[in-house]
Amino acid sequence: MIRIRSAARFASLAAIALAGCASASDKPMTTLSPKSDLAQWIYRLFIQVTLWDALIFAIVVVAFILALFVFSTRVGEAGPASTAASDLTLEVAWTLGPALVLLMISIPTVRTIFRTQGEHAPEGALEIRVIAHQWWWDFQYPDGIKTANELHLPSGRSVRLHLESDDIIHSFWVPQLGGKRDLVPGQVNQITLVANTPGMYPGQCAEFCGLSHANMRFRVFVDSPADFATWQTSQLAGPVSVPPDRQLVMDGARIFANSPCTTCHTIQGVSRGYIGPELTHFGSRSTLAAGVLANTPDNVAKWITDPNEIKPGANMPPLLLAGPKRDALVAYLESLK
Amino acid sequence: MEIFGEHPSVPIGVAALIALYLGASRVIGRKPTRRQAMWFALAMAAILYTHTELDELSDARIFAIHMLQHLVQTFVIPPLLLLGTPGWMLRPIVLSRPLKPIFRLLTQPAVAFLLFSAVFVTAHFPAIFERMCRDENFHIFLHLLFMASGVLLWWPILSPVPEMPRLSYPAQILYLFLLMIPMTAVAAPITLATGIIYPWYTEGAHGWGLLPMDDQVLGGLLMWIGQGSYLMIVFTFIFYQWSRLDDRDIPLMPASARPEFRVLNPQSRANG
Amino acid sequence: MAAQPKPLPVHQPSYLEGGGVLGWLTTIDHKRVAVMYAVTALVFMALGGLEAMAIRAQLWSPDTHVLSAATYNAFFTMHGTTMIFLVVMPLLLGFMGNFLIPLQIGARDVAFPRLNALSFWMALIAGILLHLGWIRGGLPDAGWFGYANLTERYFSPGLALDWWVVGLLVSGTSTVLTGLNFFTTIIAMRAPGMTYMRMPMFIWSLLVTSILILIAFPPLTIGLIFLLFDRFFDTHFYIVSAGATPILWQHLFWLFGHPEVYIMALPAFGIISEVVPTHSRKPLFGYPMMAYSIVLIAFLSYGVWGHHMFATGMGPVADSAFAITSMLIAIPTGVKIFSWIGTIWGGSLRMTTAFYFALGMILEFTIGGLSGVMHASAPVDLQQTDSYFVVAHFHYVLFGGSMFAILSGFYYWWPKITGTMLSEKLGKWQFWLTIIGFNATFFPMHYLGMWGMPRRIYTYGADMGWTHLNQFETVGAFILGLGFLLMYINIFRSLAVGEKAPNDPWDGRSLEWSIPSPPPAYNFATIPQVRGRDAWWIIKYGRAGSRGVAAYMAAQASPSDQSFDAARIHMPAPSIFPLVMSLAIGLMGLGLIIDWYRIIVIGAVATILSIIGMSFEYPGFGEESHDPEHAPSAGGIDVRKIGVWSFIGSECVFFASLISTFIVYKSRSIGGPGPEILNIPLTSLSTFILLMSSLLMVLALAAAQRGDQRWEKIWLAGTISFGLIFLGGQVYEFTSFYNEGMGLTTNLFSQSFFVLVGFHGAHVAIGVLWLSVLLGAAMLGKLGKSRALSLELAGLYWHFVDVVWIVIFTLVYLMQTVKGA
Amino acid sequence: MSEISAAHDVHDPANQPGTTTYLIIAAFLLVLTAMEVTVFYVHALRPVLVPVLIVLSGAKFALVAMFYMHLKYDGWLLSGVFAFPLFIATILLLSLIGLFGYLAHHGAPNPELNAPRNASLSWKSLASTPAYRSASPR
Repeated sequence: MIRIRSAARFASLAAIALAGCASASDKPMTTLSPKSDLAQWIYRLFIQVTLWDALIFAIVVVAFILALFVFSTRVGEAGPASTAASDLTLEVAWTLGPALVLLMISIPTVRTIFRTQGEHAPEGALEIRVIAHQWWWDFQYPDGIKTANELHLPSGRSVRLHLESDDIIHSFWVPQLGGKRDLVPGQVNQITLVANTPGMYPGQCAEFCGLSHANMRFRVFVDSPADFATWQTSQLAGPVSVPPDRQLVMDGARIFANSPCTTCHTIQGVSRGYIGPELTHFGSRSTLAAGVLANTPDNVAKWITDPNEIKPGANMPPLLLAGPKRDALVAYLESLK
Repeated sequence: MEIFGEHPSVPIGVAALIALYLGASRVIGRKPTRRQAMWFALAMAAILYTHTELDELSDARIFAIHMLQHLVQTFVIPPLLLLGTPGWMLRPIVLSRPLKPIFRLLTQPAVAFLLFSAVFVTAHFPAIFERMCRDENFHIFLHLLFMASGVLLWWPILSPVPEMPRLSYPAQILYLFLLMIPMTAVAAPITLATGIIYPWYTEGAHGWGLLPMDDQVLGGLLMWIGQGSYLMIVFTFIFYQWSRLDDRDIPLMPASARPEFRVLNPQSRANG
Repeated sequence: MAAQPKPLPVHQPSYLEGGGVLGWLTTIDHKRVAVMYAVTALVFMALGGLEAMAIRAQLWSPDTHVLSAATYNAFFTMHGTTMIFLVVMPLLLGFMGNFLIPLQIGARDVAFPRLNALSFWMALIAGILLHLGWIRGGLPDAGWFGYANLTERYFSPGLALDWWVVGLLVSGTSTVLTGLNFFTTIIAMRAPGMTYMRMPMFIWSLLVTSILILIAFPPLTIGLIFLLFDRFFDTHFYIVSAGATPILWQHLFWLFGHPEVYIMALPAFGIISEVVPTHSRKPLFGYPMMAYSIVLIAFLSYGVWGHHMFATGMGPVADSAFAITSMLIAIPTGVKIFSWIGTIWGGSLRMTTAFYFALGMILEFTIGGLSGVMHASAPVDLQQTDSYFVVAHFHYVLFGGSMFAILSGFYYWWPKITGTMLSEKLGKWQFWLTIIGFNATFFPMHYLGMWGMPRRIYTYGADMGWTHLNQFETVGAFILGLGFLLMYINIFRSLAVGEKAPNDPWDGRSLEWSIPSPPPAYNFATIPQVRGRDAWWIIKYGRAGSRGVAAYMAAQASPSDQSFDAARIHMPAPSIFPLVMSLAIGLMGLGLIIDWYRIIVIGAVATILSIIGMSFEYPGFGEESHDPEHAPSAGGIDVRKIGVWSFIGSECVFFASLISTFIVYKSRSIGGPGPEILNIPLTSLSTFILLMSSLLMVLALAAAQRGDQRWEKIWLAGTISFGLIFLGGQVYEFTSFYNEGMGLTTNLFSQSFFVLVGFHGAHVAIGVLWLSVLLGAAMLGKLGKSRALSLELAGLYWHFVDVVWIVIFTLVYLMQTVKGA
Repeated sequence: MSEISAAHDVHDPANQPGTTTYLIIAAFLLVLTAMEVTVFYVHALRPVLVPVLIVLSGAKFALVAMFYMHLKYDGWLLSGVFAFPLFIATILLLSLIGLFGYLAHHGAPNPELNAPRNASLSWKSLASTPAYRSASPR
């Protein structure tokens, strides 16, 4: 019976494994489809370790099945076939065998550790500060660009992320681009990588950080060098000036400027709050509320009406605005491309 | 011959030891067992190897090799020597009238342990280590000291002379276990240091193209993990011996002491 | 082979009978304590299981609203905390360890029965404290490992984490007492002839586990004390703006946490190593290697804590070191698995439920162990840690390993414990439901982890492709729940209508099967003589020189037999004080948390009174005897001495944690006074005083051993007064620091200094109290030559405090100019 | 216990040291302490302060443990019960100092990248925000 069960388990295992490999596109956070040099190294090591593990597991299962169904009797049928209590050769073998396997694993492990944790940034690397807050991400580029929850990286260029935290411990994780690294307050950790395939890679905080830990997501956009340059230019350009012909947006801008929003949020030239995410180019982002919602006018309205509904424990207080005023504010925010 | 290249003292010393070994055997008129002879030969080979091949690499400023050398001198050669030397060969010396109290004191576990730790820890202090690197005679002296104190260290484990006995098996494990304290105290600071501890390694070409800092970490780790793993293997042997000794069937109480302890079925086979 | 002998008729009262409710409340019988542990743990297990099922229900799909975010966080925190501290450890140690240690080593009870009862009541109180959040302040919600600085008052206001801190402190203390008790018992109270290499493997595992407990819990205690100080007394041990780092908590926690994994795994290995040979009718394969691998695993487990922290940026050197040591652990673990298979190989198998679970454990634990090797590889771990892959891994280890072993042991020993049989049919149903439910719940988590699903998220995006497997797992979890429901049904069925269990239903190999089921209160009528491994098997089937089962049974025979004289067996009297003292300790915790200081005072007074009461309960002052014929000792060393020494061993790690923190934080301290404030002349004098007090202490002991009561009193009084002078010096020192502007919360230096030196001072104060009691006894003429040991024990503690001061004086005072980390 | 285990170690109280030994040890302890304090005050010895102090205090430690705590006379079992935790404690001390030493050198904020941190004070100022407090689960 156990034999049947293990056969069934292997079948289902294989099925799941196939499913796992087949569909990297609908599993955007998979670790099995590496898209950077860092992730690639880790992936290779993972496959190596997994194969060794599979070998050992196969040996154990075969020995187990043989012991249970072939080389033993049931009580009442006959006495034990042997009462051997030890066998030195066997014992040495099953000590040394695993030791050798571990040696095989440990060498690439140590090599990868040293390879991925260089002390200095590589030549010409783009160095970006990543600051984690409860529960959103702040990305600061050396040329003064600041974004929230959406990180743009050029493909094919070394990037070194300097990870800091503003409050408690978080963890930066973009599975397709590499392993986690904690953001520890009072300490700066680094991740160095070269992303090699343009695309959008979701990430998420991986260290439990309080009430809305589940809602601390972000997106990494790996752009081709040309796209990245375009994005850089648009971000450096400052906020889009409000077109005078769009009354709704004009109203929204006025409402924003007079609202308590300004105490926490920065829009260049309008406000200088520093507690919440920078909003200068809010309209250009694809998500809001740390990657939880798509950036649509409806969602923005929903968010500012009651942030705690979407992200429990969020610091942003609900904004008590009547319908038309709220719509104006949303229109203004969405216009900040 | 390359062997005689830099340190003629080493092959001469080894030859002298072998002559002494054979001579003692002849004078006393007993032959070491084949196994003892083999251990002794291994010890001699280890001494030769560590002081020729390894010495050159360590002179090429490879710190890790230098540490390996020290480990062999303290953890490999002395046990081999003790295993290779029969008790009857040592007894006339260590039990001779003037020497006996000295040896008795030196082979006390606590004394041997402390002596060895003191030698080993002191030798790795920067000032002394630097001198060792620069002064060849001092270097040789220290290596001899390592081996001598190593023999004392391993005496309570492998003593060939029953008059200066081995420790009981669990005590042997504890003894070697405690050895990890001085070893770690040396290895940990070397491994975890943030700068180069021994300046000699930064002066001049560094062998194997290793960076001095990486070399230092490697050497420290070798010492730390290397000695740890080595001792663990030794523990395994001791534990195995202990388990065989401890489950021997020893009569517990005289059968006359309590009548119900009469042996009922002496023919029944051991089954446990 | 001989046929299985018929059990001889025995008419001895079972330990379960008599005494009524009060009998259970005041019991100090290890078997009753074990049963109480089991009942408590089973209740908490139901609670933790329901929490787990609620968690799975919430994760059914991306937008489920079974639980709110806050409740979800509280539930996974409580699920982890409950299962580890209130279920697995109590079942393995409190229940099975307590019940079986004396039975397997042939003793009448554990070394310190009162302490044992105290451990249980404290564990219960801890469980209650942890759950009081239901009533007031909310359940703890920062994860079972409560990473700083999320646990600081600022980030987690309210009472929730206060319950957690205090509950864990009480629980930890209780566990340390258990460890001390087990260690001493196994060292000193084995039946004659039971050498170390003849102990059942379960005893080996518990011996090593108790050492692990003694050494692993102090860092947790220290970490919790820092947190307690931060939350209640405004210090900044984990507050970054003061220069501290929350990483300290992680080191202290995992220094405890990884050995803790083995505290939960080793006894499980022990159980399997008992069940498998019995059900294969073969000796355990490779006994020495099995014992050795336990020792090795325990030893290595102290060098691997960093593998929980690969993501925190410890640097490549530390990462490599921790990776390699972690991998090394796989070797002895592999030896165990192969040896179990080697035991089955060629055996004559009895396929009971217990054996089913043991077989399940071997396979499931192998999977958990192999994924553990992946985590040991640091770069791979960076993709897996804090993802569902890790959740899968440790459930395979703790559920597939520990829980399956517990279930196996549960079915195996139940007849011995209750005297009734469990239903094998229900048992097999439970096994299949459990193993199917278990694998359905946890195996897919490997995939979820590889697909990037982080742990501890109460909701997830619909576009991540995680939904289907989550639904699959949720179904699995409910199947698993059903399996456990069957266990509870089986228990009640067995107690109500279960058939009577014979003494030796499985043809067992160790001594517990030689006595009646359920055992009499005194376990063994005569202490058995052990002739080899598998002591009972040898008695039954022989080994050269064995005296045979009939003679053995005659020696163990019923009261009517000539050789048995019940009056000669003295079991220690029951005591209410363990219960009172635990309640008092609980009251103190409660008062601290709900800010009601009057309760603290009441609790403190009751604690002190019950300690005094307990010490007067001993038959003679400071003496506790079990059996005049069988005075417990190892190699002539009294059990109490071993107990005190193992406590001292534990304290070494306690102070090392404090001193490490001091050295690390000294150089991170920001502003305010630093080490230069320390007053060397004054403390040199203090050192002198303390050293001299040690001298007087040994002189007092020497006098007591000579029988010279006059000088004994004089030297003892001298010791006490020197101790008081030392304390006075410390009070002066602290006051002058305070006047110079260095308070407890001034900076990192001041708080780690005050906590370190303050804890040492508290130890001195306790020593002074202890010696004063002894002096009182001496004045009454009760501390004669025959009781010099009482003085020796106090002396050991006193010298230890002195030794700690030697270290503190050097590292803290004289090395003040040396920069630490 | 039986002859077997009793044979391992015979604990004989008469074997314990007498008053003279205790006094000699006390004298040693005092001398060692005096030496420690001297080393602390002699400026020339500063470079070797750490090793000298460790050796001296280690000697004191050993004297008290071996003679006053009778470890020398009580057999290996109790020494083991003391020494194993002591070993772990030493490892713990060394490792923690080493690990935090690494942090101090490599984990500190990079001055070159130290652009004005826009939110460095936020959590302090937030302390009074009612929204924050209410956000935390009760």
